[in-house]
Amino acid sequence: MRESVDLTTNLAGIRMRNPVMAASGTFGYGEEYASLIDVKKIGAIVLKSVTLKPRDGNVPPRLVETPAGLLNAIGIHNIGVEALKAEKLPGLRDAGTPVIVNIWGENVNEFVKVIEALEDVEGIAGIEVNLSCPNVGGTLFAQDAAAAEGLLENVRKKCALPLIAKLSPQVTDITLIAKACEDGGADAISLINSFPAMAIDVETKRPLLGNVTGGLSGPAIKPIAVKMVWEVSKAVKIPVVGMGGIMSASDAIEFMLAGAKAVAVGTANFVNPRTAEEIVNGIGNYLAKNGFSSVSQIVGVLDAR
Amino acid sequence: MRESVDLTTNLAGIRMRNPVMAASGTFGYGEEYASLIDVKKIGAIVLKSVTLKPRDGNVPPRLVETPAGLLNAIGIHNIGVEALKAEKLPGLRDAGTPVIVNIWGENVNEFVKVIEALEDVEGIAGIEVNLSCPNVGGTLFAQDAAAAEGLLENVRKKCALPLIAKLSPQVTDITLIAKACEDGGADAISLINSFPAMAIDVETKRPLLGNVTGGLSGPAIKPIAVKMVWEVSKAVKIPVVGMGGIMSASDAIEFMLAGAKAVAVGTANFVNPRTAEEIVNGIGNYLAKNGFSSVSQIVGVLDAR
Amino acid sequence: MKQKILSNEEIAPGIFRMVVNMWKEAQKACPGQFVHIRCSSSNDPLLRRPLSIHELIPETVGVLYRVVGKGTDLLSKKKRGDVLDIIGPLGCGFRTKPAVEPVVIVAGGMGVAPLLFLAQSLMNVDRHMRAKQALPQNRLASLPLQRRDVRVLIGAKTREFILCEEEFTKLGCSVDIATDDGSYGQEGYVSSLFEESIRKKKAGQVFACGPNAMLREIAAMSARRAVECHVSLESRMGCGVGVCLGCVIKTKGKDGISGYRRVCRDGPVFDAQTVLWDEFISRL
Amino acid sequence: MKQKILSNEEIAPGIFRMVVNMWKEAQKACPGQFVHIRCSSSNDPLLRRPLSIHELIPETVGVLYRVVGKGTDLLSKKKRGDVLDIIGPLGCGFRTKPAVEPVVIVAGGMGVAPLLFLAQSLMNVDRHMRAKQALPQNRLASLPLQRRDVRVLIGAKTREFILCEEEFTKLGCSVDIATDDGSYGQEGYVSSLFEESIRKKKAGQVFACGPNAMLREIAAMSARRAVECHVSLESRMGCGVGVCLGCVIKTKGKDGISGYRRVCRDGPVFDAQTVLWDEFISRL
Ligand SMILES: Cc1cc2nc3c(=O)[nH]c(=O)nc-3n(C[C@H](O)[C@H](O)[C@H](O)COP(=O)(O)OP(=O)(O)OC[C@H]3O[C@@H](n4cnc5c(N)ncnc54)[C@H](O)[C@@H]3O)c2cc1C
Ligand SMILES: Cc1cc2nc3c(=O)[nH]c(=O)nc-3n(C[C@H](O)[C@H](O)[C@H](O)COP(=O)(O)OP(=O)(O)OC[C@H]3O[C@@H](n4cnc5c(N)ncnc54)[C@H](O)[C@@H]3O)c2cc1C
Ligand SMILES: Cc1cc2nc3c(=O)[nH]c(=O)nc-3n(C[C@H](O)[C@H](O)[C@H](O)COP(=O)(O)O)c2cc1C
Ligand SMILES: Cc1cc2nc3c(=O)[nH]c(=O)nc-3n(C[C@H](O)[C@H](O)[C@H](O)COP(=O)(O)O)c2cc1C
Ligand code: FES
Ligand code: FES
Repeated sequence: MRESVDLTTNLAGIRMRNPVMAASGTFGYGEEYASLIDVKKIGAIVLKSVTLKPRDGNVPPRLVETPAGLLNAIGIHNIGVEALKAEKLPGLRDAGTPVIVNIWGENVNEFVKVIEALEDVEGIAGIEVNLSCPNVGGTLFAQDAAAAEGLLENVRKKCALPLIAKLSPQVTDITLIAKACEDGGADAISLINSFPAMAIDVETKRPLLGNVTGGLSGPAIKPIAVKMVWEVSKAVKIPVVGMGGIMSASDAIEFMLAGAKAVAVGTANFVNPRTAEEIVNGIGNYLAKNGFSSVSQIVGVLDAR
Repeated sequence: MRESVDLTTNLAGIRMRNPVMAASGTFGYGEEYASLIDVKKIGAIVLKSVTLKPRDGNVPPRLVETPAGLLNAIGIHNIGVEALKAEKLPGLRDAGTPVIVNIWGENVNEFVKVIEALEDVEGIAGIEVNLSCPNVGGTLFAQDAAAAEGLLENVRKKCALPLIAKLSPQVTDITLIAKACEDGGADAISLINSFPAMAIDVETKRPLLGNVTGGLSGPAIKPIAVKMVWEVSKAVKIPVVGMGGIMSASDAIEFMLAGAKAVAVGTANFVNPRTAEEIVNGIGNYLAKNGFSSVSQIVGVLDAR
Repeated sequence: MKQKILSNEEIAPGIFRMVVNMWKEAQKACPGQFVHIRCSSSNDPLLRRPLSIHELIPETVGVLYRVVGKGTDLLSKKKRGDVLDIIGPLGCGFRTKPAVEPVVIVAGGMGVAPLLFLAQSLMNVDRHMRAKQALPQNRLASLPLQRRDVRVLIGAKTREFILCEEEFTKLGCSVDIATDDGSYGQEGYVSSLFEESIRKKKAGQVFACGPNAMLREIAAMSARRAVECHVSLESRMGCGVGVCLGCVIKTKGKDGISGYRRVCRDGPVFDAQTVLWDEFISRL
Repeated sequence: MKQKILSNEEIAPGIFRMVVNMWKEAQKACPGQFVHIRCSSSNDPLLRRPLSIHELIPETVGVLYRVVGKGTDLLSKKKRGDVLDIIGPLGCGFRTKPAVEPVVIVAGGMGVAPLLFLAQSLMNVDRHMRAKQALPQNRLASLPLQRRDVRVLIGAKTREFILCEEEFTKLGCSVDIATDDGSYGQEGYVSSLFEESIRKKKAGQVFACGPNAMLREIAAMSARRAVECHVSLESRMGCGVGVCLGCVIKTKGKDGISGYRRVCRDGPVFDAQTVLWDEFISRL
C-alpha cells in the first residue's frame, strides 16, 4: 500500500522526489549533513543565501534560544557567488537532489548581478529570491508591494530558471506582497522567513544578540506561518512553499492542507538532522492510511467552513 | 533593603502600586481569581473587552495549545457595557487595585457609544481601547494608521480618563500605528495583542478552532513583543505597556529594559494564577540586588550599542 | 499548590492511577469536580490539564487518567515523591438528591474516573456535613456506608479496560458490565445495559460520564422516560477557573434561551437536557 | 542516535557525571570533541546542548556537566536506563604532538571536562591507531599507559569543585591544585600555577579549558614564552555541525587576516594565538 503512494512534486518546474525541502540557511551546502543523513531522500535543498561578494555576517552572539523558538542574526554570512560557483555547486551536482540557490542583495542592482553571475551555471534547479532577511540592512523588499514587484521583474528578466519569492511575515497583509511577486513574475512563493524579534539579558541589560535584533524561527511561529500560507495560497495562482516551525510530518501536513504544495524544514534540522527524512516517510504513511494515492491530493483541501 | 525599593508606577495618570497588570481577557473581572490570589498585590486589572451589547463570542472550540503558545478565538464574548456597569463595576470598587476597562466596537460609532455609556461611572481608573482583536469582524483599526488615529480622536472627545491604545503586532511597521494613536490623543500604548494564527487537525482536515483562525499568545511570541515594545517606546513620548508571553519576573524586566513603563500578564495567569504576584516580588528583588531604588530606573535602559 | 505524589501506577494498558497528598484544598471537594494539573515546568506543554477527582481518601486525592498526548505522557512518568503543581478542586459537580432511588451511574471507558468518587460520596451521604462538624479528618474514610440502591453500569472496549468494578462492589453498588467485544459482561454498548435497566425500573437520578456519543444516547433515553440525568463533559481548557471563556459549550436554559456556558465553572457536570448535543458533538 | 544512560551521578554540588552506552560513533572520537545532546523531547528547550567528551571507556562515553539552566537541569534528572538522543562526536579536538614534552594541561572549574579524556589519550598515545587495527574494542582500556611528562594544573573556587584529581594521578600525570579561597592546594588562580610551571620549565604544548578570562591569561603567558597553546572554547550553538554559522568567533589567521570561524566545526579547540580575545570576551 505504502509503495503505491506518489510523493513526486513538480514545484513550478522543479521536479522533486517529494515535497519536503531543506530551508535556506539551515542546511549549509548539504555536505555537513551528508554524514548524518541521506540527502537524496529530501525533495530539494535550498542553499544559504548567497550575495555578490562574500559577507562576514553579524557580530556574535548570533543565536538565542527562546521558548519553542530560535532567534538568529547570522546576517547572510556567506562565501559569495563566485566561490559558490567554484567550490560548492560542482560538488552538489552529484547530490542526487535538486539544488535551489537562494540569493540576496542590498538593492535591485546587487540581486541582478548575482542572478547574472549564476546564468548558465549547471546544476541549479531553481532560484529563491530572499526578499525578507530580518538581519541585514538594505531595503526590506518583502515589506513593500511595489518594491517587491520591481525586484522580481528585474530578476525575472535575467533568469530562465523557476523563480521562488521568499516573503517576510512582518507585514500587515501578506497576500498583497505575494500578489505583487506573482505579478512581478515569480513562479512560486515561499513563506515564512523568520520573524523580526529580540531578547534581552536582564543581568547585563544588553541584547542577547550582537546584532540587537534577529529573526525568530521554530515551532513558536508555526501557527502564524500556517495562517499566512492558507491566505496566500488562496490569493495567488502560483504554488506556495510553506515553512516555519515544521518539526514533524503532522506539522508538514498542516501546511499542505492549508495550501502549500511543498514544505521546507529549517530550525528542525538543528534539533534532529533526520527531520526532513522522517517527514517524507510520515507523509507517505499518512497518505496511505487516509486512502490518498498522491500527495497533491491533500494540497489545500482544508475544510474551513 | 528590599523594603526601600519603590515599585509605584504612574501610568499616564493611573496610579499603581507596581507596574504589573493583568491583561484583558485573561483575568475576567477579578472575582474568579480572588480565591486563588490576593488581587490587591497586582498593579492594575484590565477587564475583558466590553461592547455596547452583550456578545456571544465565537463557535467552539475556542482554544488550541501550540508549542509554548495558546491560540484563542473567544470573539469578545462579554456581558455588554450595561451589565458591566450594573453587575461588575460596583463590586470592583473594593478590589483594592485600579480597574481599567477595555472597550471594543465594530466601528467608530460603537466605540463612542461604549465610552459614552461609561461616562461618569465610578471606579474606573482608565480605558484601554482594543484596536486589535484578531477574532472578530469589523475594521482592524490597528492595521491602518489613519483609522487608528480617527478612532482615538473620537474616543478621546468623550473620555476624560487615561486612554490606552492597544495595538496588534500584525503590521508592517508598528511605530507608525503607535504614533498615529499618540496623535489621536492616546495617553499610553499597550502592545501586543495576540498574533493572528491558525492550527489544523490533520485527521479531520479541519481547523482546530471553530472560528478557523485565532490569536496566538504566550511565551512563543515574547521575542516579537519585546522588539515591538523597544521600537515603539523609542518612537512615541507616551508610556508603553508591554505584554506578550510574560511568564516570570525576568520576562517582565526584559520588557521594561526595552522601554515598557508597565507590563501585563495574560496567558501566564492560566498556567499559574500567582504569576503576576510572583513577578511583583521578583522585580523587587531584582531592583534591590542591582542597586536600584525605584522601578522607573530600569525603564528603557537597555544598552543596545 | 505544590503537592507530593504518593503513587502513580499503570492499572490497565496506558491507564494510570495517581494519588497525591492534597487535603487542605481538597477536603471540601464534591464528586464531579476536577483538579487542574501542570504536567511540565517548561513552556511546552504550556497549559494545565484537567482531571476529574477519582477518589478522595483522607489527606489524599486520586486521579485516574489515560495517556493520550504529551501532557498525560509526562504525568505518567512522574514518580512517588515528585511534586506536582495542582489547582483545585474546580467546577460544579454532580447534584445528588438524598432521597431519590435507584441512582444509576453509567460509565463509558475513562468515564469511570469521576464516578467512583460519586459512588463513594453517595454511600456516605452526609460525609461532608459531618466532616465539617466534628469528625477528625483522618477518620472520614471509616464512616459507615449507607445502604442505598446505586446501580453502576460500566462499559469499555475489552475486559482489560473495565476499571473499578471491585471498588464499586465493595461500596455496596450493584455492578453490570458491557464490553464492545463481549470479552467480559454483556457484549455491546453500555447504553444497552442502561436501556434495560431503566426499562426494568425507572431511575431516580442518572449520572453519566464517557464518550460524547454515549452521553448523548444516555441523555436521550433519560429524556424519553423523564428521568433526571447529569453528565460530565470535556472541553479544551485554558484557565480552568472561568475567566478565559475558552471552554464553553452551547446549552439551552429551561426558558428555551440558549447560550454558552463554561465547562470549567458552570460544569463540567451539566443537566443532560440542557446540552445542545448536535452542536457540541459536531464541534469536537 | 538513541543512546542508553548507564549512570548519572552528582559528584560535586550541581555537577554530574553521566555515562552513556555509545560506541559505534564514539570509538573514533578525539579529545576535545563534543557530543550534542537533546535534553527534552518537547519543544522547550528546543536545541541540543553541547558537552565535551570527558571519558571514552570502551562501549561508553562519559560527560561531566554543571547544571546551569533548563537543559542541564533536565539532563540531571535522567536516570539509568533512560534513553538520550545524542549526535557526535563533533568538532575538531586538541592537536597533540607525540614527542613534545612536558605537556601542560590547565583546567579551570568545569574546564576539566574535556581534559581528562585528553590525558587518557596522551598516556595511551597510539591507542586509537591500535584500536583500528587489531585490538578488540573491549580491551582498549587495558592498554598499557605510556610514561610521559604530563602536568595537570587544576583550579576551582573551593575544594569541593576540584574534580578528577585522582583520575589524573592514576594516569601518571603530576597534578597541582589551586583554589580561590585556598581551601585546597595553593590559594589563588590556576593561572599562577601555570606561570610558575612554565617559569620552571618551558612547556612543549599547553592545553587549556575553563573560564574565558582564565584562557586569555594562559594564552598570553604562553605567547610570551612562545609555547604552543590550544584552548577549548564555548559559544551558543544551533546546529553543532557547521551549517548555521551561529556559533562563530572572530579569529586571525597566521597571515594576519581575520575572519569568523565556527566553534562547532573549526573548533571547539583553537590555537590560542588565533583567537581575538577582546572581541570574544566582550561579546559574551
Ligand atoms: C473537566 C475534565 C475532566 C477530565 N477528567 C479526566 C480524567 O479523569 N481522566 C482522563 O483520562 N481524562 C480526563 N479528561 C481529559 C483530559 O483532560 C485530556 O485527556 C488531557 O488534557 C489530554 O492532554 P494531553 O496533553 O495528554 O493530550 P494532547 O492531545 O497533547 O492535548 C492537546 C490539547 O488538547 C487538550 N485536550 C485534549 N484532549 C482533551 C479532552 N478530552 N478534554 C479536554 N481537553 C483536551 C489538552 O488540554 C491540550 O490543550 C478530563 C477533561 C475535562 C475537561
Ligand atoms: C563545545 C562545547 C563543549 C561544552 N562542554 C561542556 C562540558 O563538558 N560540561 C559543561 O558543564 N558544560 C559544557 N559546555 C557548556 C554547556 O553546553 C552549557 O552549559 C549548556 O548548554 C547550558 O544549557 P542549559 O540549558 O542548562 O542552560 P541555559 O542557560 O538555559 O541555556 C540557554 C541557552 O544558552 C546556551 N548556552 C548557555 N550557556 C552556554 C555555554 N557556556 N556554552 C554554549 N552555550 C551555552 C544553551 O545552549 C542554550 O541555547 C560546553 C559548551 C560548548 C560550546
Ligand atoms: C540560522 C538560520 C539561518 C537562516 N538563514 C537564511 C538565509 O540565509 N536565507 C533565507 O532566505 N532564510 C534563512 N533562514 C530562514 C529559514 O530558511 C526559514 O525561512 C525560517 O527559519 C523559518 O523556518 P523554520 O521555523 O523551519 O526554521 C535562516 C534561518 C535560520 C534559523
Ligand atoms: C483567552 C484570551 C482572551 C483575550 N481577550 C482579550 C480581550 O478581550 N481584549 C483584549 O484587548 N485582549 C485580549 N486578549 C489578549 C491579551 O490581553 C494579551 O494582549 C495577549 O494575550 C498577549 O499577552 P500574553 O502572551 O501574556 O497572553 C486575550 C488573550 C487571551 C489568551
Ligand atoms: S477554561 Fe477558561 S473559562 Fe473555562
Ligand atoms: S552551531 Fe551551527 S555552525 Fe556552529
